[in-house]
Amino acid sequence: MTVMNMVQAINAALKSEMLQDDRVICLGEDVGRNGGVFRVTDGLMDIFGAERVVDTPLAESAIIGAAVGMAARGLRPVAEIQFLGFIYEAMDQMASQAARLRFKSGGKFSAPMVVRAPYGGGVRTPELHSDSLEALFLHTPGLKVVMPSTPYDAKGLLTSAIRDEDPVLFLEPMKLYRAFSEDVPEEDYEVEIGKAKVIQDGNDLTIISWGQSIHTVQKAVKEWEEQKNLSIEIIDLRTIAPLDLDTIIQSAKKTGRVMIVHEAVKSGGVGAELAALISEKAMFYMFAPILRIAGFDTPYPFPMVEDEWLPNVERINKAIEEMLSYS
Amino acid sequence: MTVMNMVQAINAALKSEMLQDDRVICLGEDVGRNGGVFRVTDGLMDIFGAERVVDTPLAESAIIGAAVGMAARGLRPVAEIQFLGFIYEAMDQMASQAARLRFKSGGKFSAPMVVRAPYGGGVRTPELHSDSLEALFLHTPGLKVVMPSTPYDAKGLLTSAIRDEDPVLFLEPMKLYRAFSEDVPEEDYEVEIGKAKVIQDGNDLTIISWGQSIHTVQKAVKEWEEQKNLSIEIIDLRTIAPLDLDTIIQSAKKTGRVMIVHEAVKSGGVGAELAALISEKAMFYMFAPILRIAGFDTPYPFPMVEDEWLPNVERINKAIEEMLSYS
Amino acid sequence: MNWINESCVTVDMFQLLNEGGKLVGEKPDIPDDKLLQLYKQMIFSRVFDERALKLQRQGRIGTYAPFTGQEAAQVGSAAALDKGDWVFPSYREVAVSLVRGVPASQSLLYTMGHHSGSGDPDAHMFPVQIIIASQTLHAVGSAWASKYKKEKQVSVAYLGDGATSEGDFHEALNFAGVNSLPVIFFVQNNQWAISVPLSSQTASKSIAQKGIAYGLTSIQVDGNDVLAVYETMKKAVQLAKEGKPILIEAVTYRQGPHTTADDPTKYRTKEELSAWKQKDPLLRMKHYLIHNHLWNETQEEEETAIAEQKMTEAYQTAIQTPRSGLDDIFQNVYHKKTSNLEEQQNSSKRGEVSV
Amino acid sequence: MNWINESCVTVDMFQLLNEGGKLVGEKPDIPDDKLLQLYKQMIFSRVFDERALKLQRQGRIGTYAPFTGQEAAQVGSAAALDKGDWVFPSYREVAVSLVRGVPASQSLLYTMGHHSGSGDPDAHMFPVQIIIASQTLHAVGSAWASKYKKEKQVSVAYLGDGATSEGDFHEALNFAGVNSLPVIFFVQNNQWAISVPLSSQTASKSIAQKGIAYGLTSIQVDGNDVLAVYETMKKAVQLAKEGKPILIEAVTYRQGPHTTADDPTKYRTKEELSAWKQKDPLLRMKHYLIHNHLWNETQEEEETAIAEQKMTEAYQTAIQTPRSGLDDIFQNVYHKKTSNLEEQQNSSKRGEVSV
Ligand SMILES: Cc1ncc(C[n+]2csc(CCOP(=O)(O)OP(=O)(O)O)c2C)c(N)n1
Ligand SMILES: Cc1ncc(C[n+]2csc(CCOP(=O)(O)OP(=O)(O)O)c2C)c(N)n1
Ligand SMILES: [Mg+2]
Ligand SMILES: [Mg+2]
Repeated sequence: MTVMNMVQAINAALKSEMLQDDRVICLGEDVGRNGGVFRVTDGLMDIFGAERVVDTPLAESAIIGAAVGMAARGLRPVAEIQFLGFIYEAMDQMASQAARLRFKSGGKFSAPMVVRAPYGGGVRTPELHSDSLEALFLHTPGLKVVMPSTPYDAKGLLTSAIRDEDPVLFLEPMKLYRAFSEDVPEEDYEVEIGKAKVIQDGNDLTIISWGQSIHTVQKAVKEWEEQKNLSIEIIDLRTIAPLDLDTIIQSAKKTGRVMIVHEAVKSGGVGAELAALISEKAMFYMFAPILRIAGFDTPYPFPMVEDEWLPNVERINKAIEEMLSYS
Repeated sequence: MTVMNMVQAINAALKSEMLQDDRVICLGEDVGRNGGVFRVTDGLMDIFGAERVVDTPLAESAIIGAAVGMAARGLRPVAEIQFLGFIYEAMDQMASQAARLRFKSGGKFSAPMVVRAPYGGGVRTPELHSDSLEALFLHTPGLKVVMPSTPYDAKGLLTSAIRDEDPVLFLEPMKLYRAFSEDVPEEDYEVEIGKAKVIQDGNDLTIISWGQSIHTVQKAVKEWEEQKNLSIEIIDLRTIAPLDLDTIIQSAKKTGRVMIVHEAVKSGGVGAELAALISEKAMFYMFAPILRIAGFDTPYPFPMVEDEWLPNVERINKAIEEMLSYS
Repeated sequence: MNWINESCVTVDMFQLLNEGGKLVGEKPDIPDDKLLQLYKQMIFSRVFDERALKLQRQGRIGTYAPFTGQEAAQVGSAAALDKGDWVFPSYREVAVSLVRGVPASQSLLYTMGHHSGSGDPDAHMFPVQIIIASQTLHAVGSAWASKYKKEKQVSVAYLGDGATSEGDFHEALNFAGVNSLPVIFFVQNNQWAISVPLSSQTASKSIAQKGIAYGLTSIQVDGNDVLAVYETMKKAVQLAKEGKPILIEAVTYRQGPHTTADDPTKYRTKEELSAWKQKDPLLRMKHYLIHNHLWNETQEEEETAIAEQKMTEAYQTAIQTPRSGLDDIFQNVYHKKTSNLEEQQNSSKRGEVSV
Repeated sequence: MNWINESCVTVDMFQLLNEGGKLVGEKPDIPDDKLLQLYKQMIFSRVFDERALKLQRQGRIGTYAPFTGQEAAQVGSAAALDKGDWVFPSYREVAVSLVRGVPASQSLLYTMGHHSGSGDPDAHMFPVQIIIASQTLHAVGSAWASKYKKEKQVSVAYLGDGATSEGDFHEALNFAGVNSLPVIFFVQNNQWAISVPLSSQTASKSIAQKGIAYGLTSIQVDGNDVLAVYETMKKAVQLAKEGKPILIEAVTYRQGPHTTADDPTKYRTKEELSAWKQKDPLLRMKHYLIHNHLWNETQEEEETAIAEQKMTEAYQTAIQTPRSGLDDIFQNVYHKKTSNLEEQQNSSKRGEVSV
């Protein structure tokens, strides 16, 4: 075990997979010499050379498109999109190419590849650097979408993603990159894609969240438990696609109150799908409406306002109160 | 009044707006001389000339991006994307540029423009021509999204869209282009964006749908009403963004049973948002789970299978049965 | 001030056979049996194309994109490739696939909407690409993989004149240039992108000169001259294998409609079409072969009959292939079916809606 | 075979002042007061840049993208424009905006994360563009609007060397060429795209030559030579207004970090930086002016003091501007607030979650 923050954990996963499997190569803008704008790929070029850690020209569609071609030809590319907001430039390659290669070829070709991208708010980035766009990819069959909230999960999920036979979008919560460290095994291990994690058992209320919001949720919940002796279950979704339906429905049936917290704008977010699934499969277990605490339905705001815009402890508290008013 | 099919109705709206307002210009691939691959813009070049009906090079990002620039400078561009599936190529211009220009400039600039695109299945197109992608744009604040299901609405909604001060994505259900005709006023008129239409009152069950699925719903409902004397309310959503919450919640509260039918894949579709809104605001009025009849969670299938993949009367019937089993 | 413009570049089209089938360049070093093979492949391609059009009109296959007029460009280029090379086609490259050894029935199944999809790993053919220019990036990635693995293969992207307007085309050429990849971009400039003529597609005098923006080696070749195309492609493969990415503009013409859903009389003249029919690639090669006593009308008839027969067999194979069903579409979404898809598939079987 | 490659094109950089500030070309016809104005604008730009860096280090403003080293390119080009012309900047064009008359305080507010956003309709400046190369398309649309409305204005997109790799750049140049639009693409080739040097960005020997792919008129100019830039831009505006779209490559250097979040020592050498500091645009112009008895050190000190004072005032204005609040973000999503946003705004005020 070593203590690592999330940047170190991701770096360790990349390094370990690259050591074991020379089909794995990293490519993207500034991932080489510079080690990535967040230093996630720091040092990899020194170890593996410029052939395996490639600074590409500035073109997202080409980064993903080339990765599709590489993957189909037997490599295991790990492509970086510098900030998730820039993935719009590569949407065709993500949604119509990588996601569908297996399907469109009747299973004769596939694109086992990883696309990494930092995302999320609270760090005062300029416009278009902080958007949470996971919902777009939940709506894109053929892709898997993973969003870790801890260094441990980040390393294990990335390892699984690189070994996966399907294209995986691996989203890294920017604010958590260096927010905290924890024990992470030095050897490689997998965290299964498609499995949510009940990070805290509870009976009165379920809160489902992922990425950096999980930590906001934990902060809010702590207060309630200490002050009101409430038993709250917290589920860290970890994988957005495919969703871990069993864990979600089981918890919903148990507590009868479900809140979803995410950073993405509310309308059409992943929270909508979760609420819909619960209202489809567990509606009559519910004591309270299913509430979503999410970004407001506006573009991601200017830095001066982002902390108020993002789901925060205050809004979560309010929602817990509201949900408890039903019985 | 004249009898028009949807192609004629859209053509009429374009012509009438172009006649009244010389800021309106049409641009896109094959929209000029060829009149569009579906002949939606047929004849317009002859009337308005190649300066106002522009055959562009083959580049979707440029079509939308140029339209943003035109709109910001006082024109009213109506851009065509030949098939909605190709809009992925222009996602940045849609989601980060057109949708956000007003916001990012603090209201100093805006992009009043229309992006038209045929979409939807059942017509045996090659791969990637039939996808329903409206959910991606519901999740994109700043855009409006309109999806008519009749010639009358198509003309009125497109007229409103062209006159709107915000960017509007206008989605045309390919299968309905020539499926039927109806009386459409010759003079211009607006159908309000943001208003759903209760196309049939009912008390036992609400079905919400839009675009070509509406007609499948109507077919299914007819059987039930005739045979089982059931009273079903049908809501044609017409506008996906902004959603007409009042109409939806009112109906949900009245009937206590809501089914949503759409062509897009189920996970993360607009149906999820509708179900989530109902479970947030009207859950305790519900007698039955909220069911979604939608495309399966696969890429849009090969032509040989598409009729089975799309929501059909049989699946809707099954769902009605299931929902009635709750009381 | 030193302004640069188009007059700074000269582009000369490479040609070996003129419209009448006369040798205008140096006699290429191609054995006679290869010449005959090229011509026979062109015959079969045309027979396929004509039959496919008929089948579509009879409602037996779906939307089809004919390539009549482009046989020299497709056959000549594909014939110059090695078995190990990789091809990334658009939707109009049936002749290429035939030369690569993809069964004709497979292309029919594709347009019939069969779930077997397209692409043929044995023939090193990627699936049909619908999204214009997208395949150019896959070819780049493939070439990159070859280079990384130190395998001496080239990757060839086929695309049209219209495709050169897409951003992906630009990004692909740029990546190829920067990384010195063994990739060939083979543009069939057939003068039209559906209804849009080349003159409305770009203000560039040629497509070949676009390579200058990326440090590529480029050429314009008469795409209706199968010998010139073949020779150009041979050389291109050699250069690409040395790490010189190549852009080829093959000047040709789409004699038919864009697809069976298109009506070209809306946008182009009869005169234009008949002028290009004069330059027909089969005609030209036939004249050359006859002139060189390698071919005669009897052989032409025989070969055509053989091709027709092969085509009939291909169609029989296609229609005897079991139809796809709903069950098939749950396969191949992921390597391992997700439980969600498992549930959707099961409920669809049971006629249920959901749990 | 007639292969085309880079050796087919020659690109000569246009220069008027050499590194020492000596006139090497023909003396341009620019009045003395204009020369002084250009230099003063460069001084103010540099003062802004240095102060902004300090403010960022003190935590008073947010992430900032400095442009020191690029003053000649920005000031020279912007000064050649007319009031009616339109500018489509990236995130590094503060000097351009200052020349256009945008208040310095506005740029500070932007980087402080104020909701007033960016862009200035009075100055004909579009908002700051974060998405690389996206603004090139807006400039094309704007130029198209001018042409359509028969207004004699040019639209200028500012972009970097890295931006030339994006698909949008290609599509923009192609649309401009095909439609003969009054648009200028002004590329500041500052040698780096964050950590990626030009040599890894493209295999093309120059950026200017990329115009050949689109029928554009292009030029490479010394971007640290304000006179050459000014003259080039003057001519470009004239050509563009005649319907000849223009690509300008201004060869310059980013002396500072990419942004305040960047550490350039990770990827480039001290030697490279100091070599380019020798070519500093302000130094060069200063030498020229002094040599021509138009300027002296006292004036230099005075002018710098004035600039510092203006900058202090701008900062005061910025910090005195009321901060943005949550309420502001519900504005400007749509022309008319939707009822959904109305509800979200109201509930946020009441501290509620939802209805
Ligand atoms: C991204 C995208 N945009 C538009 C289309 C619709 N479309 C299909 S073929 C075509 C014209 C292509 O022209 P060209 O590249 O010259 O190839 P050709 O059809 O002539 O072989 C268009 C516009 C598409 N398939 N994909
Ligand atoms: C589409 C997109 N991709 C990546 C980025 C991240 N990014 C910001 S600036 C930059 C480098 C730009 O280089 P260049 O165009 O040369 O302009 P410069 O910064 O040198 O002025 C990158 C990669 C972005 N903002 N947008
Ligand atoms: Mg073509
Ligand atoms: Mg740069």
